[in-house]
Amino acid sequence: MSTGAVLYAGAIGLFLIGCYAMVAERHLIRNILGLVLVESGVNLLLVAVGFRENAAAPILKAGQSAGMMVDPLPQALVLTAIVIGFGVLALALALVVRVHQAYGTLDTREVARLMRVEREASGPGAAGPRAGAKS
Amino acid sequence: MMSYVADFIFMPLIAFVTGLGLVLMARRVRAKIERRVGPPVLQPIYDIVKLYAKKTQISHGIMHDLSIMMLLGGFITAEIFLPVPGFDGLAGEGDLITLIYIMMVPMLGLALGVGSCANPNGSIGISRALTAMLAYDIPFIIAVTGACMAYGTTNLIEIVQIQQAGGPASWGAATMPLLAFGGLLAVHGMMGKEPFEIYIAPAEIATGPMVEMSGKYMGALFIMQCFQLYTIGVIYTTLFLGGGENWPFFLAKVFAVVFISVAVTNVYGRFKTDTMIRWMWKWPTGIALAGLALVMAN
Amino acid sequence: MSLLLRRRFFWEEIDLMSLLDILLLVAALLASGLFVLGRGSFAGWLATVVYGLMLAVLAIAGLALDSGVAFIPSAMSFEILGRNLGWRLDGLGWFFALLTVGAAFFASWYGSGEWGRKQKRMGLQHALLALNVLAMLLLLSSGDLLSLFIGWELVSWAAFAIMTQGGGPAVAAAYRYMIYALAGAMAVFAAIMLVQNVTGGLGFADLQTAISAMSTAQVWVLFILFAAGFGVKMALMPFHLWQAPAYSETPGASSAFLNAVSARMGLFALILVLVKLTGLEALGSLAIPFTFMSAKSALMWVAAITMVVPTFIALMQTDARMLLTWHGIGQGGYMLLGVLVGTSLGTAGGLMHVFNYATYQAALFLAVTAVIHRAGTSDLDELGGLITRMPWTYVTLLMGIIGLAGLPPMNGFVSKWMIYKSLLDGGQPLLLIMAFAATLGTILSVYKLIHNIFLGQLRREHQHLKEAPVSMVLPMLILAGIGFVTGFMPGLALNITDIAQRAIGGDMLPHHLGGVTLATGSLNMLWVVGVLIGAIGAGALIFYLLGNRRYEVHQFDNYAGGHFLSADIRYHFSHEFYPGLARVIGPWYRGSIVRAEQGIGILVNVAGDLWQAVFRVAYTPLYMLLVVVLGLVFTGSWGIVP
Amino acid sequence: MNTVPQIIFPVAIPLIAAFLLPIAGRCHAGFGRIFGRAAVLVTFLASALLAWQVAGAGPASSAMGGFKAPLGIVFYADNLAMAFVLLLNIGVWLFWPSGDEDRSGPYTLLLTLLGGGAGLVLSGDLFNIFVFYEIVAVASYGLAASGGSAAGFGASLRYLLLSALGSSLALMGIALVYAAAGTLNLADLALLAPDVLRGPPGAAAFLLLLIGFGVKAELFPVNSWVPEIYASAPVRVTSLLAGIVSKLALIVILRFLVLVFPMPSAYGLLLTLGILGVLAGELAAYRARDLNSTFAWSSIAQLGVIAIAFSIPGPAGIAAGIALALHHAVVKPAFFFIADKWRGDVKLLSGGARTSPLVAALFVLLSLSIIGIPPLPGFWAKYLLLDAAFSSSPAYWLAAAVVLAGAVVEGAYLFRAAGFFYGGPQKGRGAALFMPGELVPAFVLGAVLLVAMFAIAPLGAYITSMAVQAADVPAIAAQILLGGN
Repeated sequence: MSTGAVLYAGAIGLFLIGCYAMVAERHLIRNILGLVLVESGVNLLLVAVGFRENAAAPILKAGQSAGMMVDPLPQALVLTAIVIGFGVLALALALVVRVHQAYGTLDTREVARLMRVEREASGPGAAGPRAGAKS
Repeated sequence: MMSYVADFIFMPLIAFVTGLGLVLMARRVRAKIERRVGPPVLQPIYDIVKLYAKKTQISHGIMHDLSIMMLLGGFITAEIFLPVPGFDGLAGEGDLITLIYIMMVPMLGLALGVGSCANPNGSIGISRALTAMLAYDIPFIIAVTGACMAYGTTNLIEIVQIQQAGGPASWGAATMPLLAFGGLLAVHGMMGKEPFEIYIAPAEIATGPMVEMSGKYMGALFIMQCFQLYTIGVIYTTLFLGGGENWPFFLAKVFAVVFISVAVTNVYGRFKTDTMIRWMWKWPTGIALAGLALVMAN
Repeated sequence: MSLLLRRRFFWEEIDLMSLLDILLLVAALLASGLFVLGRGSFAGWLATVVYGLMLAVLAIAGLALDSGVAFIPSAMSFEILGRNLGWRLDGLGWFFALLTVGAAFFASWYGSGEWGRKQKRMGLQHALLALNVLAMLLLLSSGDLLSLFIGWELVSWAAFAIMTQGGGPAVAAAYRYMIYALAGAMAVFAAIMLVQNVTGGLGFADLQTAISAMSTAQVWVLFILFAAGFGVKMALMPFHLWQAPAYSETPGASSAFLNAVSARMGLFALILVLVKLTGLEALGSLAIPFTFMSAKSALMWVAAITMVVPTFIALMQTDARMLLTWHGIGQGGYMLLGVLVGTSLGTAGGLMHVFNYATYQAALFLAVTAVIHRAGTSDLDELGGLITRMPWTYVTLLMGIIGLAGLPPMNGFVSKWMIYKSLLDGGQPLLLIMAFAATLGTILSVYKLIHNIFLGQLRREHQHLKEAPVSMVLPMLILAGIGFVTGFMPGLALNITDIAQRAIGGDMLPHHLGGVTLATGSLNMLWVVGVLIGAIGAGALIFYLLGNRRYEVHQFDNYAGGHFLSADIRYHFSHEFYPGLARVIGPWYRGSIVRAEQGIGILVNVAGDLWQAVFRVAYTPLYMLLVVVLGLVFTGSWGIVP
Repeated sequence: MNTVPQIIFPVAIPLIAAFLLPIAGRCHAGFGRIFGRAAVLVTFLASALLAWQVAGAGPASSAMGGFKAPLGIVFYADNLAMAFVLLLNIGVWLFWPSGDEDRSGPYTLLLTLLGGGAGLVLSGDLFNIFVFYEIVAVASYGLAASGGSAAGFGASLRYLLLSALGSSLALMGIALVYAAAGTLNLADLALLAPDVLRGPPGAAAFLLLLIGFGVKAELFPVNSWVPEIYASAPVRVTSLLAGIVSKLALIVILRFLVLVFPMPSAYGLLLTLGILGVLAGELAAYRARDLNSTFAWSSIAQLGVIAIAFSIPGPAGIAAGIALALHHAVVKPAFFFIADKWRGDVKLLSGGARTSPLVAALFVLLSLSIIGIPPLPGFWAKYLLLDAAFSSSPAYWLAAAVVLAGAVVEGAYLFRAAGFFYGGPQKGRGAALFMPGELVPAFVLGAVLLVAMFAIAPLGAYITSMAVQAADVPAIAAQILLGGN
C-alpha cells in the first residue's frame, strides 16, 4: 500500500470515528473529542491532497524545481485550520464549563431536556426579558 | 284599447265563475264518492255571500287586510296573463315564467297575512304550506321546463298555437307523456288535496293558515280557491292539452284536469310533510326528469 | 367644475383624463382625511356628501362611456421592474364602480346618524369604508394584469380590515376570510406570472396572446388558477365557507356595503378575465377529457351548485344576518350563471342581477341592522311581531325579500327572469331547474326571515320599541324604492348594464323601458306591475266595499288550543321553522366541505408538528451526515434542472 | 477594471479595532464603548467610500502583499458584495448593544463579526472564505452566548458542535476542490471548473461546501440550531444573525454556485434544500406557540425562499434572491424586536393594540410585506422570484407553488398573532410593555420599508444591475486575476 493510500485511509478513518463519536456519544466532552477527531481527519486529508510520493520538503533550494516538492499550499492551509480548530475547541470547552455550571450534567439529552423544561417554564406568565439578557 | 278593457274585466270574471263551477264539482264528486247528496249548485256562492255578510269581521292589522288584497290581486293578475279562447289578455307581455312567479305573489300575501295574525297554528300551517310548495313545485318546474324546451318558446300564445296546429296528436300530453304525467302529479299536489293537505290538517292545527281567518277574510279565501283551481287547470291545459280551441272544449279540458285530481284524492290518507317531500322528489320528479331527458334527446 | 358648466356637451369637451383621476384622487383624499379626522361626528356626513359627488362624476363618466368612448384613461402610471402599470376605467369597471360608490353612499349615510353614534369606533369604520372604496376603484380601473392584481390585493385587505371591526367573533371570521383570500390571491398571482412567462408582458392583450400560444394543459392550469382565485372572493363553491360568517359579523352599515358589492369584485374579475379577455368560445372549446363537459360548462355547474346549496343552508340559519349572507353566496351563482350563458340576454341578466342584488341586499341588511339597533339581536328565535313597532323597517324588509326571492314587482324578478330565459334559450334545462329550485328555497327562507322578525307574537320586552330613526329608515327605504322602480321600469337598470355589456363585447340586448321583447317570449314589466297594482286595487275594492265593517283587534286577541294567546304565553312558532324540510334535506349537507376544510387544517397542524418534532428530537449532526450521504448518492442523477 | 488597495479596509479596520477595544476598555470604560462605535462608523465610512468607487468605476480587486492572484490573498468587490458589506455595517450599528455594561466582550465579538463578515463576501479565494467564515462563526457562538443565560450557553454549545462539524465538511470540500483543480482562487477555479469540476467530484465538493456553509445560511436540514439560538440569544444578536449574517453565508454559496459549480446537480441540490426549508419553516412556524420561535421558524422558510431564488440559473434569479435577502434583512430584525417585547405565549398579545397601537401597526405592516402584499416591497421581491422561476424549468414552477402556498401559511400564523393584538380581551401586559425606546431599531426598519416602497423602481433597477454584474463570470474572473498585477 502506497503512502498516499495510507494517508487517505487514515484521514477517512479518523473522520468516521469522529463522526461516530459526535453522533452516538451522549457525553459532551466525548462529542467534542469527536469533533477534534473529525478535524484531524480533514486536516490529514488536506495534507494528503498535497502529498507527493518521494518528493522533497517544500523548501526552495538551489537545484530543486517546484515539481519535485510536496505541494506547500495545503500545509499552509492545514496550519491555519489547526489554529482555527484550536480556537473553536477552547471556546467549546469554555462553554462546556458554563453548561455544567448551569445544568450540573454533561449528558447531551439531559441538557436538551433541561433546556426545554426551562424554556417552557419561562413561557406564559413568567415571560419577559430574562435575567442577564442585555439587549 | 277596448279589447284590453274587456280582457281586464271579463277574464277574471270568467275565471271566477268557472272556478265556482270547479269548486262545486269538487264538492259534488266528493259527496258522490262518500254516498252523500252533495251541496246545491249555488252553494259556493252562498258560502261566499254568507261569509261576507257576517257581522263580526275581525282584522289583525293592516298586513292582515293587505294580504287579502295581495291574494285577490295576484290571482286576478294571473288570470289576465293566461291565454283563453278569445282572450289572449296580456299573455304576450309576460310569459310562462312570469305567470308562474305571479302565482307565487298571492301565496306570499297569504303567508304574510297569516303570519301577522300572531297565531302559531297559522304559522305552522304556512310553514307546512311553503314546504309543500317546495315539494310539488320542483316536479312542476321540470315539467314546465321540458315543455318549454320542446315548444322552443315560453310565450303562452305560441305554445297554444303550436299544439293546435297539429291537432290532438301534437298536444303536449301526446308528444311528451312522461312530462305530462309528472306535471299532473305535481298539479295534484298544488291543489292541496289529499294526500298533500298536511298544511290544513284540521284536527291538528285547526286548519292551519285559516285559523284566524273569519268573515270576509274567509270569503276571500273561498274566492281564491276558485281562482286557484281554475288557474292550475288552465296552465296545465295550456301546456299539455292543447289550450283552448273554443270555450266548450277548453272548459271541458280544465274540468277534466281538476276532476282527475278530485276524483283520486279521496282514496288517500294524509302524508306527513317529510313523506310528502320525499314522495314528490322521488316519483313525479323522477318521471318528469325522464320526460325531460326524452325531450332533450329529440 | 367650471369647465363642466361652460359647454353644452361637456363630456365631449372636457379632458377625459381628468374624470378617473378626479375620482381616484377624491377617494384617496377622503380615505386619508377620514383617518385623520375620523372621530369627528361630521366625518360620516362629509363622506356621504363626497360619495354623492363621486356618483355625479361617475354619472358624467357614464354619459361619456355611453356616447361611445371606449374607456376613460388615468394620468397615473408607473414603470416598475420593467413593467408598465396603468389605470383606465372602461364600461365594465364603471358599472361596478357605480355600484360601489352607490353602496358606500347609502352605508355612509346610514352610519352617520344614530346608528353610528352607538358604534364604538365609527370614525375608523368610515375611514375603512372610504379605503375600501378607493381600493375597489383602483381594482375596477386597472389597466393591466399587474395593476389588477395590486387592486385585487388592496380590495382583499381593505375588506379584511373592515371585517375585523366587529371584534370578537368578527376577528375570527375575518381571519378565516383572510386565509381564503390569500390563497386565492396567490393563485391569481401564479396565473398572471404564468401569462407573463409565455408572453413576456402583463397587459390585457398579453393574456389573449398567451392563451392562443399556450398548450391545452397550460390553458387549463391558467383557467383553474384564475377561476379558483377570483372564485374565492365571490364565494364560489367549494370556497364559500368564509363568506357568511365574515360578512355577518361586520358592523351593520359596513356589512351592507360589503354584502352589496364586495363579493362582486370577484365577479368583475371573472368577467374581465374569463369572459372579456379569454372569451366564452375559448372556454367552451376547452373540453374536459372523457366527458361532455367543457371548462365553461363546468364553471356553469359550479355556479349552479353555488346557487342551490348555499340557499338551502341559508334556509337552516337561525340568525338573520347569517341567513342573508348565505343567500348572498347563492345569488352570486345566479350572476355568474347568467354571464356565462354568454347570450346578450344572459349577460344583461347577470349584470342586472348584480345591480338588483346590490339594491335589495343593502336594503335588507340595513333593515336587519335597524332591528338589531332597536331590539338588540338578530337571532331569529328571539324576535317576533315587530311589525306593529317598526312598520317602515318592515316595509323595507318586505320589499327587500320580494326582490331577493325574485317575485314581481321587484327588480330581482326581472334579472332572474332574464337569466332563466337565457338558460332556456341556451338549451340548459337542468341548470334552469336548479335556478328555479334555488328560488323556491329562497322564498321559503325569506318568509322565515320576515315571519320570525316581524310577524307572529310580539315579545314582552319588545312592546315599547320605537321605529328606527329617520337617518336609518330613509336610506333603506330609498334603496328599496330603487328596487321597486327598476322592477317597474327595468329599462332604467338595463341602460346602465348596457354600458358594461358594450365593454365586454358581443351582442347587445335590445330592450325598452318595460323590459325585453324576444321572439320566444317577452317580458313587459310596465304591464306586469301595472296590472298587478291594478288587480290589488281591485282586490282592495272587493275587500273594502263588500261585506261588513272590520274590527281591528289587538295582536294578542286570538287563541290556540283553547288558550288566549298573550305576551305572557310565549308561543311564537319560530324555532326550526321548516321541520319537515329539515328532516329531509338536513342529512344531505352535513358539512362535507366543512370537514374538508377542517381536514386541511388538521393536515397543516400535523405536518407542522412533524417538522418541529424532526428538529426537536434528533441530535442534529446526524442529519448533517445523512444529508451528505444522501446528497452524494443523488448528486449524479440530477437531470431535471437545466 | 481596477485594483483598489482600500478594499482591505472594511475587513481590517474592525478586526484591528476588535483587538484594541479591550485595551481601550481597560483604560476607560466609557472610552471603550465610544471606541467600538467609532470603529464601526469608520468602517462604515470606508465601506461607503469603497462602494461609491465600485458603483462608479466597476468591480475592484486587490491582492494582499503583492503576491499574484493564484498564490496571494485576493479580495474582490462588486456592487453585490459592497451592498452586503454596507448592510452588515448598518446592521452592526443599529443592533449595537444599547446596555451600559462594562464588559467589552460583546463589542469585541461584534467588531470581529463585522470584519469577518466583510471578509467573507469580499474574499476571492476559497480558503480565505473558509477562514473568514470561521471568524464569523466563532464570533457568533460568543454573541449567542452573550445573553448570559444557561439556555444561551447550552444552545450556543450545540450550535458550535453542529457548525464546527459543518466547517470540517466544508474544509473537506475545499480539499476535494484542491485535489481536482490544484488551486483555490475563485477566478482560477472559474476558468478551470468546466474541465475539472464537472461530474461527481465537483458535485460532491459542492455538496460538502453547501452543507458546511449552509449551517450559517439556515439551510434545511442543518438549521436545527435556529429555534434554540433565536429563542435564547439577546434580540440584537438574533436580529443580526437572522437578518444579515445568514445572508452573507448565502451570498458565499451563490458565489460558489455561479463561479465554480454552475451545473444542474448543484442548482438542483440548492433548490431541493430550499423547497424543503420553506416547507419545514412555514409549517413549523404555524405550530409555534410564541412569537420568538414563530419568527425563528419563519426565518428558516424565508432563507429557503432565498435559496430557491439563488438556485435559478441566470441573473434574474440572483436579482430575486438579492431583493428577497435585502427585504428579509429589513423585516426580520424588526420582527425579532417586537417578539422580544412580547416573549412567551402568543395569547399574551391579547389587546396589545390598545396599549401599543404603533407597535401593532408596525407588526401588521411587516407581516403584509413579508407575505408579499402589493404595493409593499415584499411583493416586488416575490414578483421577481416568480418571474425568474416561471421562466425556468418546471422544477422551479413547483418551487414557486411551494413558495406561494407557504405565503398562505405565513399569512395564517402572522395574522393569528395580529388577531391577538387587535382582538380579545386585554391581558394587562400591554401597558407595561410599550417601550418605544427599546423598539427604535424596529421602527427605523419599518420606516426603511415604507421608504423603499416608494423607491421600488430605482431599487429594482439597481438590484438587477447588481445581479447582472454578479452573474458575469468571465468579467469577475478577469477582475480577480487582475487584482494580482
